Amino acid sequence: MIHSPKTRIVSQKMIFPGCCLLKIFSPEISRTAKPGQFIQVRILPLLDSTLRRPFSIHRVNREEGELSLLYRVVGRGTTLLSMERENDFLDVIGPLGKGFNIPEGKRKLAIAAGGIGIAPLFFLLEELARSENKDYTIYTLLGARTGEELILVKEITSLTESFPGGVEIATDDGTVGHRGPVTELLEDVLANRPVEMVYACGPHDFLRVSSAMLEKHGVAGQFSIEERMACGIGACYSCVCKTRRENGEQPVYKRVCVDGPVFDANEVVF
Amino acid sequence: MIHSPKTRIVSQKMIFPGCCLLKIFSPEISRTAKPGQFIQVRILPLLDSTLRRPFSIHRVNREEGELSLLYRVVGRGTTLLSMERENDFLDVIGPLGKGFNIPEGKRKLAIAAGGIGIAPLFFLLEELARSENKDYTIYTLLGARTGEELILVKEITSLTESFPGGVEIATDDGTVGHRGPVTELLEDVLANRPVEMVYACGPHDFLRVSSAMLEKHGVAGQFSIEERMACGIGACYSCVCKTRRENGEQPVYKRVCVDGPVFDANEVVF
Amino acid sequence: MEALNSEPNLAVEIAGIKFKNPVMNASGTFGLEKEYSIFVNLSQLGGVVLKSLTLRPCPGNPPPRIFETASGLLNSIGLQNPGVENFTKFCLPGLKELSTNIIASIAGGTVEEYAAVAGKLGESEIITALELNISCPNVRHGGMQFGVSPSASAEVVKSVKAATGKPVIVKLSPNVTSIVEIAYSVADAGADALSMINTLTGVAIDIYRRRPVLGNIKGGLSGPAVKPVAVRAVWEVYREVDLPIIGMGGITCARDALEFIMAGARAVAVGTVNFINPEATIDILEGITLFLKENGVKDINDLVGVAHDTMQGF
Amino acid sequence: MEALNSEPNLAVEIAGIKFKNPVMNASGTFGLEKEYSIFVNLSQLGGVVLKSLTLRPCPGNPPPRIFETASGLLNSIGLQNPGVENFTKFCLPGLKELSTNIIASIAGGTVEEYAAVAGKLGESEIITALELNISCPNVRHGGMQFGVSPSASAEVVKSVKAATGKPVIVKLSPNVTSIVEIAYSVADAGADALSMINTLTGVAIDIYRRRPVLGNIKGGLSGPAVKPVAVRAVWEVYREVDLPIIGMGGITCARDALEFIMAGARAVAVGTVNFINPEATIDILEGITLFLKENGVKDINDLVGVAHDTMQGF
Ligand SMILES: Cc1cc2nc3c(=O)[nH]c(=O)nc-3n(C[C@H](O)[C@H](O)[C@H](O)COP(=O)(O)OP(=O)(O)OC[C@H]3O[C@@H](n4cnc5c(N)ncnc54)[C@H](O)[C@@H]3O)c2cc1C
Ligand SMILES: Cc1cc2nc3c(=O)[nH]c(=O)nc-3n(C[C@H](O)[C@H](O)[C@H](O)COP(=O)(O)OP(=O)(O)OC[C@H]3O[C@@H](n4cnc5c(N)ncnc54)[C@H](O)[C@@H]3O)c2cc1C
Ligand SMILES: Cc1cc2nc3c(=O)[nH]c(=O)nc-3n(C[C@H](O)[C@H](O)[C@H](O)COP(=O)(O)O)c2cc1C
Ligand SMILES: Cc1cc2nc3c(=O)[nH]c(=O)nc-3n(C[C@H](O)[C@H](O)[C@H](O)COP(=O)(O)O)c2cc1C
Ligand code: FES
Ligand code: FES
Repeated sequence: MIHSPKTRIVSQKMIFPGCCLLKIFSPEISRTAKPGQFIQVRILPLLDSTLRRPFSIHRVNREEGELSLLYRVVGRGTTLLSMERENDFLDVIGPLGKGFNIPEGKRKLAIAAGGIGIAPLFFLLEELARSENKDYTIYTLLGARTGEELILVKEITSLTESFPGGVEIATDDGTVGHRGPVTELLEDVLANRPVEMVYACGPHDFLRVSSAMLEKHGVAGQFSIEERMACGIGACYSCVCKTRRENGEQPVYKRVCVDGPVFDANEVVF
Repeated sequence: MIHSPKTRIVSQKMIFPGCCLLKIFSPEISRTAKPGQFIQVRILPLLDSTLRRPFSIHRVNREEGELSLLYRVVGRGTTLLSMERENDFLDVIGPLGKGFNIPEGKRKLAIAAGGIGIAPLFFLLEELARSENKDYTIYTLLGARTGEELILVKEITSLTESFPGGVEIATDDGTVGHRGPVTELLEDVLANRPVEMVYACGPHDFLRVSSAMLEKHGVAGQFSIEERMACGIGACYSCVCKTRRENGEQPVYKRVCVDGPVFDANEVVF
Repeated sequence: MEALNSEPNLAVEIAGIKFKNPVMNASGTFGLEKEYSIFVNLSQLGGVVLKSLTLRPCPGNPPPRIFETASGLLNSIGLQNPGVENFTKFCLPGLKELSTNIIASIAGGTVEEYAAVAGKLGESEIITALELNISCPNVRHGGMQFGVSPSASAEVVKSVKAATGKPVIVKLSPNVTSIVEIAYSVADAGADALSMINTLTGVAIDIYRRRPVLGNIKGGLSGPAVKPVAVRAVWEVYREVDLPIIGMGGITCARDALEFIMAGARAVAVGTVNFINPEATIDILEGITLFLKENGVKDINDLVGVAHDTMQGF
Repeated sequence: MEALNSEPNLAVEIAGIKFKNPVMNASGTFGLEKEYSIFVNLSQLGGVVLKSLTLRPCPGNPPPRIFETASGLLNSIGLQNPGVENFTKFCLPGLKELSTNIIASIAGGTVEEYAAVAGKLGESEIITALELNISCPNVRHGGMQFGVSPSASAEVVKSVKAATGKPVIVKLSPNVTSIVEIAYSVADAGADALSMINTLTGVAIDIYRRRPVLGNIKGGLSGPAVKPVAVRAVWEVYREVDLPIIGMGGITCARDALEFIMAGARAVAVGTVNFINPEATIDILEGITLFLKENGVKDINDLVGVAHDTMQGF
């Protein structure tokens, strides 16, 4: 884990209104990062701001020492971040947190992304595609509000085409794929395919509904959770989410930044 | 008086390290501005800041509708201002305050500037040079810490060359002109020339010493005073300086922004 | 989307006075005359609040009187004003032409002084209500502010109520252990409405000169920095005391104003931000109107204190 | 310019403890272990202050627990911690290798709880001093904070002093009418030093969800926004109470730290800014050293309270 106050921006582009792809040069982070981990970015022009902003690592190019973030412009911090340009410098800390893991023996996977939730899952797909072992089945389910906001469908399709499974799409307005929430695709997959592990990231409600489905079908899952963060390294207890304990004891608040951001789906109390 | 949130920057250049000349396009302000008046500039990138910064109007080009500021980079606001570029926009209010006046019958003038204090006095010299009436004598005294920080000597020399008097220079380190404070030049002029009115602007101590000299020699003066400002229009009473009253009553605090920034030298209690 | 087309109601009633909308300026930031009319049509505001007045002319504090802090402003103006008589003679007549509520703010060093100023101002038809600035040093009690003592605050209110028939708004200080206790006390004493918050006491040091920055050493902190403290004050008092609240402290935009309203304020006052954006009051008024329309809210009163509704358990 | 070459003295003494320099972190921002040692060599600091500990494990408040405000941070962590026994077993041993003062912070809902935690921690050689976080709800008094009552604060101090021989630093809350009154009271009760300030209570409203942002409604405001209030607290207490002060509240750089020192603090603690610049403590230490050298100050102690010197009249 490093703090690097002068990380160079390799490129930044807005891939559709309100969604940016930012590539930075950080050999150290790209070398060690695992899918599901994140970095904490200081928003320098925010003079009156106190907090860094957390972003999942979206993809990694270890040869070039580069990594990318994929983010939505939702507020002040992301607006200012979207104005940074090639060769500007960013102050970043990372890689942080616990990422996804692929347990031994689990081979039939589903990847479910709600909107910008695809950011860390893309990195996971990249790693699966890069792995020696190719006997995975991967069902990839992508949700968006509308067709125009669908991101990276082509790349994902080519990343996953060597695996059985396939890519399915749901949009709220039905402009592309299934009309309705991506959870309906998930329900379908869980009901009709022999899925062993579901990786999911997306809005709170999406995860809540998905979690209930997994429980119903008795399928394991790993969810990437978001919470407001301060330190990002486990010191301040700002970023907690409520988690179950196995022996029926009271739930406890775990820190998303170090105990997550990836949690077992059945651990999180939504 | 106008509030113009989108005033275009025509040019900005650093004329020596830490001193900038900023030209803006504002026909309304340049048309009505008088020497000694100022504008209030909003420093936009200062998100965590509440106050505008006041700057004297340094020169005016009424034909082009332009006016210039001459300022020193001394803190956060001026640093950010110095980073603005041609065609950026500034939010300004002005012209504000009471400027210098040239009383009927006073013809023998001295202009004494300490450092950046030349900013408003230059505009006064411009107006004198532009005036129909040319029978002024003008002694111009310029002070700076060192020769490198002397500003506009050439322009001032040519502005004033049609008047009797002349330009004299003092630097603290003696690199150019008299070695010592510019007040020593003033003392000399007051003692040896028939000066009727002294216009001065500069650091607090410079004005304090000058004020005592004027009193000693019984010469009238008009001083441009600086104080921290909030509203800039007389509403908040933030910007006061202590002033004498004629009838021996208690001094009162007057507002620099509307009762000044130019005060009679003998009115200000230093 | 019918609501998008119909104009929402912005009028609120406080202490029996009708305000055409809930946006006014905060005392001390718009002067004693129509200074800000060069920027805003003052008659469009729900009310105009004057700078605090004292019985006799008040010289104010030595400069420097202001200092900028992170998202805040420290000020120690020290109530400089020409006194109530000069005000009545020279400033008041000019205010007559404004068609909005004119609220005069009263300050004093003794209970009697408050009452005397209130008595004088109470005679004017131009003034709709009086706001009591009780964050003034009580000269009979070693300079401790009236506003930090429940009993001294109540005394001021009682004496003012006895001196005038005008509605009385009491402006609370946040520099107290329990703002609710003070609010209760002035409510009992007859206050018709509450406004909050006045400034938080602060100090800044000039490390190069090794002395406090302000001529008066201590100043009052205002601006965005204090907003969470101000919203908290409104939140607490709204739950406990049955008087209308005018909320202020760090409001810069319509969203900020709506925070105060949802926390329980029936109107808001806008102070420090006027110095950076002199049209802030009008911008905020327009922003509130837009928010109501976009969210289908027909009446601003429906939002007053609405943030408490979901919080019954607390 | 001889002073430019000789190293100035940075060591200060507080409550009989020697601090190699006056810079430490503020409680709750560096955790209970060596979390920040990935960024700073903790042994270079004057002291490391731990997150507040309670007798039993404490679950903390529901999220969201933080919210960013203008130049500030609202937090309502709610003292989540594993309890003093788990701390002693699992965290304390790892702190042994640090060669600096370790200050444990104690919180509790009753006087007895404070004493019990102090008793347990007092046994450890690793801990140099105890800081009492008295901004905790007093469960026997309807949840009113200990720190806002002079008598309740004094009781906590007395019981802790009885339970341990370690030096006791009392951390004052700014949410009071008179911080000097509380300071007097805890000084009388035997406090060895004071630290100030803890957070200011604040609320923020999410206007789109029409409810408070924080799960716990109220939170504590920290960061640059509160600095003027914090410097004022140090200023006032320094003049009245004869105990060493550790100053904090909004420190982001050496200049800020020097403001506190000149206002009367003998040491400073750095909180919120660590989240944005994790090396802030070291940067501040270096900045102070530079300032001393550039200004020919041979001993940091010469600057403690120096801003009062020119202010005799006040
Ligand atoms: C581990 C982690 C990984 C994340 N990865 C990504 C990513 O890959 N791409 C992406 O677009 N976003 C991601 N986020 C969310 C991202 O951090 C927020 O969108 C961002 O901080 C908003 O900053 P802002 O200043 O623009 O918004 P603000 O003005 O602060 O707030 C705007 C909105 O964003 C929400 N928000 C603010 N901070 C957070 C936060 N820390 N977590 C969640 N929501 C927040 C607020 O509730 C509000 O609704 C991640 C969050 C976490 C915790
Ligand atoms: C009527 C008037 C006209 C002025 N004209 C000019 C001008 O033509 N050229 C020029 O360079 N400067 C001028 N000044 C001073 C200028 O306003 C300040 O230098 C500027 O505001 C500093 O802003 P900052 O954010 O960079 O400094 P800060 O970081 O705020 O402070 C840095 C230093 O500047 C001083 N300062 C801050 N604000 C003021 C202020 N309002 N007045 C005086 N000193 C201040 C502070 O005491 C401090 O020492 C004028 C001031 C006034 C009141
Ligand atoms: C320069 C200045 C002068 C003020 N003068 C007064 C005053 O005379 N009477 C008063 O009750 N409050 C006065 N206040 C306090 C404001 O009315 C308001 O309560 C406070 O500033 C918080 O609001 P804000 O953050 O929007 O400024 C003054 C504030 C400022 C900044
Ligand atoms: C996230 C967070 C957690 C805190 N936890 C504690 C705590 O456990 N005990 C305590 O005494 N103070 C706690 N504080 C208060 C700080 O120690 C400090 O007094 C306050 O934040 C002001 O300093 P700052 O502005 O530098 O942060 C906490 C502050 C923050 C921001
Ligand atoms: S952000 Fe500090 S513990 Fe997670
Ligand atoms: S700056 Fe407001 S009165 Fe001068």
